[in-house]
Amino acid sequence: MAEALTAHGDHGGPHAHHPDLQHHFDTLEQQHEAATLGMWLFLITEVLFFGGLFLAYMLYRVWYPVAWAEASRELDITLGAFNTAVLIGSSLTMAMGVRAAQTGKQRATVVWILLTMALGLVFLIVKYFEYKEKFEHHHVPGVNFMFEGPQAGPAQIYFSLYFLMTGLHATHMIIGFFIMAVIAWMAHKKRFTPEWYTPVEISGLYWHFVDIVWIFLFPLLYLVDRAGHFA
Amino acid sequence: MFPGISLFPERASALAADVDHLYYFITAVAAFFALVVTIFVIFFAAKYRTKDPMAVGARIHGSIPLELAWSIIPFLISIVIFVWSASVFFDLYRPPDQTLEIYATGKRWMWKFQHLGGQNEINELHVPLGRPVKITFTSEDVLHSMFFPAFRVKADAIPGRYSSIWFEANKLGQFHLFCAEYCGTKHSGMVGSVFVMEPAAYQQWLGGNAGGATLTSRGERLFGDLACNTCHVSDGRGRGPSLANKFGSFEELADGGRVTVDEAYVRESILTPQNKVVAGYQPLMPTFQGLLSEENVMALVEYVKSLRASSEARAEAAATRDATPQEHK
Amino acid sequence: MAGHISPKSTYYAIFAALMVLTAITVGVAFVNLGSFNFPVALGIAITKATLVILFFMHARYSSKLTKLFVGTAFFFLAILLTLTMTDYLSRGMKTYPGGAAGSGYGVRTP
Amino acid sequence: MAMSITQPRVDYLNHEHTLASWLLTKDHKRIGILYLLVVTAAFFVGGLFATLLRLELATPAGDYVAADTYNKLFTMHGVTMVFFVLIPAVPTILGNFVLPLMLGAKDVAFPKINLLSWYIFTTGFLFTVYAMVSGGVDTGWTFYTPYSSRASNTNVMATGLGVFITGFSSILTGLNFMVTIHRMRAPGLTWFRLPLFVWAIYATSLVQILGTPVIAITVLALAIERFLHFGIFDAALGGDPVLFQHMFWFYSHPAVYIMILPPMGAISEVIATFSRKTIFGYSFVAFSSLAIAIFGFLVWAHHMFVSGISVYSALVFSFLTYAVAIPSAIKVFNWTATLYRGAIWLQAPMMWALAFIGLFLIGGLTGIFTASLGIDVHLHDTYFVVAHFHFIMVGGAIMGYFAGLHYWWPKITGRMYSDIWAKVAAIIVFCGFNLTFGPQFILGYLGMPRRYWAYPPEFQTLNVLSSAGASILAVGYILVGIYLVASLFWGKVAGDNPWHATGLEWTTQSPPLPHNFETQPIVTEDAYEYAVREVKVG
Repeated sequence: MAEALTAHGDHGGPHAHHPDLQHHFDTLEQQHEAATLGMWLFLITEVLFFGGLFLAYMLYRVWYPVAWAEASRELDITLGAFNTAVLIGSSLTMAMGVRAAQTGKQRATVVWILLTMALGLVFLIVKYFEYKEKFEHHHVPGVNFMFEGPQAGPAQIYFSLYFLMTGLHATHMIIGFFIMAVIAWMAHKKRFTPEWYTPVEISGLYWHFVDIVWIFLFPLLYLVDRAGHFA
Repeated sequence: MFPGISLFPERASALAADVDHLYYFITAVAAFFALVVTIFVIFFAAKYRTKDPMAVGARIHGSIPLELAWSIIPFLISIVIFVWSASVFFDLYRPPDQTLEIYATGKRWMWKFQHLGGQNEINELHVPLGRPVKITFTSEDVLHSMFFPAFRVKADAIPGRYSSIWFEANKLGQFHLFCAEYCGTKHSGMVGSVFVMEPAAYQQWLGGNAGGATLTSRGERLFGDLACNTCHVSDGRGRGPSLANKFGSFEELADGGRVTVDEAYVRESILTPQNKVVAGYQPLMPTFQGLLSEENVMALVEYVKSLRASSEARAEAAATRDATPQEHK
Repeated sequence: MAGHISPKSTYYAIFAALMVLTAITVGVAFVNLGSFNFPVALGIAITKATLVILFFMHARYSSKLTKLFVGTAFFFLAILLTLTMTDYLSRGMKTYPGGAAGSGYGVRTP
Repeated sequence: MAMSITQPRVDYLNHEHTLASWLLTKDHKRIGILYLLVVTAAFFVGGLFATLLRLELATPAGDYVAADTYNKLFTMHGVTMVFFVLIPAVPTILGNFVLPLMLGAKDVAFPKINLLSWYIFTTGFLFTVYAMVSGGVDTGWTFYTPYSSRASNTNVMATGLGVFITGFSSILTGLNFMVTIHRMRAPGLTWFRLPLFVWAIYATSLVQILGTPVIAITVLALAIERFLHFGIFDAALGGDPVLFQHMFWFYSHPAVYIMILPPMGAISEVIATFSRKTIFGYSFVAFSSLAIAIFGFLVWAHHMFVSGISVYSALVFSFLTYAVAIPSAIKVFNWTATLYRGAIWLQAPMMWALAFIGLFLIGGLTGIFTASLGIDVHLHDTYFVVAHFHFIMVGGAIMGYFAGLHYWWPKITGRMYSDIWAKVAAIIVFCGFNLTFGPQFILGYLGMPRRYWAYPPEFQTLNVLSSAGASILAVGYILVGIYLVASLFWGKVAGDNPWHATGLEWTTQSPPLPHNFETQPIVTEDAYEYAVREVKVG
């Protein structure tokens, strides 16, 4: 997605006065709007892509509230809350990075983007420890899944959804991490100008979306019935 | 009409006629619209045909009334069809109260029927004429679908759940049984037939094929072997709720919900007891998932149903048996 | 040509709001609201998501078309969730006392 | 017949000839042709499977191929035709080629992503062909669990991955077209001056964007459940196998609207052009495309009336299905009304379009049978349903695709095919089609289930009729391939506007310039204004 927009207009059409204006667009304004519109459309597909898993989550939470309560209690709430804070922080640094690119501050853009990458890395590292802890407790669905008590079956469904949702989210984080690396490198090479910073804005939209997914994942997976209503 | 080609399925159940009448009506509506449009298309194409590519048609942009007409009228017709279909659908899925119970399990590539009298059949089913029959069935592996074209009924067999169909055969003879949900290599081999017999001949068939114990007695034996009666005492003092006279009534659940005690609830309580615990009881019951075949679960369900018949008789029969010390596993 | 440039203060304010809402959602989770815990948690998450979409993603300053697309996404997600749940929530309902099978969640039956 | 071909002018075909100019092209016209090659190949692969199926079904006993092979054949026929022919056909071939021309644009919004879509599509296709060659898959194109996740030991994962990859090609094409239509219209080209083909492509792109991700996550969840034994659809753990059907059909029903909407758009163009008059009720036909796209997402569970969903939700979905049938009815009535007092010029595209109306009409009306709860209990998973969706997909989508292909062929290649042969082929396909799928309606009500390798003898006569029809149908399709390819070599030069049609694509030369238009076209009038201005003869 990003590479399509970062390339130069390789052969200048008769009226391509600006190096970043691609041949089939008339104005930079039209090109910028097309790019952001395209990104929003892509985010619609991502909303529905995660939507399928949220459907499965909603169904099984209604069917097995007790299993959801017990299994959710296995998760470490402090790590989850910390990760949420980290990700909201990375959303802030990303927004500041886009703002820096808009105002033409090259160095500031690079710094903010690197900060965003750092926070993303912290999130992934915390995720790694959480997953390791699951492997140790045999909470990974599959043949050697172990969960004491009668709710073992539905609990395995819970952990299947846990790994599917957080795994998919982590994959999107990793993709976002590499996109940030490309953007940081381009910003370092002073590629962006106040007229043409579309790749930074596009990556920002993508990163904020990944943050929104976690904003939903955190309460749905970690905060199920901490008050012991069901179990 | 032609000896070799059958163009219309046999009609062997009371409801088949209703389905067929609905089918005729929709065919008539569809044929009418198809003819109207086809005639108009052919008529216009012929009447306004031109060889001169430069000729130009009339300047007509459309007409709101016409558009509204052919939007609203088809919608009204659709509503009529919808309501009629919904009523036929409800009749198809609403068995009368008194039905002849038959249990069945579908597993890869055969149907196994269990009659209350203990008779078991593979891919064949004998039913009496003129009595409503309800088949409660499930699948032991993948999706299947029990389909009687002559009775116009079909329902998918889903592992982990009971499905049921009912029909009242009103024509003697042998009719097809198909599996209608793709289930693998011999999906097309998972077929059989249903034999509709005179009630007398049916009784005679039952007598001749009496298998071992009746389903209820098998259920009762399982109820004892698995030590269910240690908790489910009939006078309600045990750790589990009394099952006497429970079938068909409403049950208050621990989490405040309410559920009808039917085959599905009894089966679910046997295999996954912790999901819907009865109010006032602890989720102590172990799961029997994997320990019981579907046939045995059905036997237990039938036994629990039989407790409804005469709970007093059942209670004193149980009492006498308890009096004579039997070694419980 | 550049899109809307929000002042830094807006970003910091939104960041603070999101952190506060996170704290609230964690706090509320430990209060036993019975079956209301789920809707409350969902409500807070939706608020946070709306804040991010409007301010961090500049949806608020974008064209009406972008707003329409955002609305479309969540509208069709809602269709997926609600229409499927009409099946699962009504499975327990029996059309008659005898009862076809359907072990869905036990719902107050007529 | 062979005329001297004088074509000094530069066009998108002859300005570059290297392989790289084709494989790395960013020109939407060339990408359209690249899709044409892959989709045509997929069409003949799928057709081959169909032929083998019909040969097996000519006899009641399973005596032509083994049961497993038969199961793989109908599965691969379904997967190939649905994902690699019907969904891509009109949008990626005719849409890619004609949409920018119709909008007066130089290219689509994201040319590189357009090429990326083609590579993703071809990768997905090769992956699925690999899965077929190395053992095939036998779960049916619907991949229902628990058979696909537990019981089948064939290449479910590989085919699922192929479908997963191809889904992204569909998403990116939809995204590309939507942004193109929003942002790259020529000056003066307002929404209500757009040709109806553009409306149909817009509605299709909306469905592609909103639906395809859900099957992506469904196939991903199935693959993970099968590979790592997760438990979402596993009944033993308390999961619900019917949940897979909900998630699958949430996409797969709107997918049938992805298949039918673009051909409907092409038919609107052809009917208007060859009636030499503006389409009847333009805004109604335009909005019916959008209505189909949006309502299409409310009706998916009419595929599941007997698969265990609750009785009450079946009522809801059945009612909504009747609501979604209305816009399709509006379209058919408007096309018929367009013919009234028109100057019907019965060229080949018009013959294909009229055949489309006839077949799609029957397909749509038989949908009323399957939407009706009472009847569907009997008809579900029988040959009635098979006949219904073939009437819509083959009678509708493929006929519409061929009508569009015959209509824009002179613009794409600059050559004209033999009109006589095209009309003969239309008639052969129409008759062969009716003979193939007509008897299947009767078989369906008789109760013959789908996907049966062997069937009771009393169904044989109708099946033999159907198999006979299939061979005629095959002859018809091969005939189309022959005279279209022949036109490349011996076809006479078509000229810029052989049909004297309105629309911006007919104002430029045939085959068009690499960058479409000499000067940016300005639109000053509505879409099909034949009666007003005398059309400039090409």
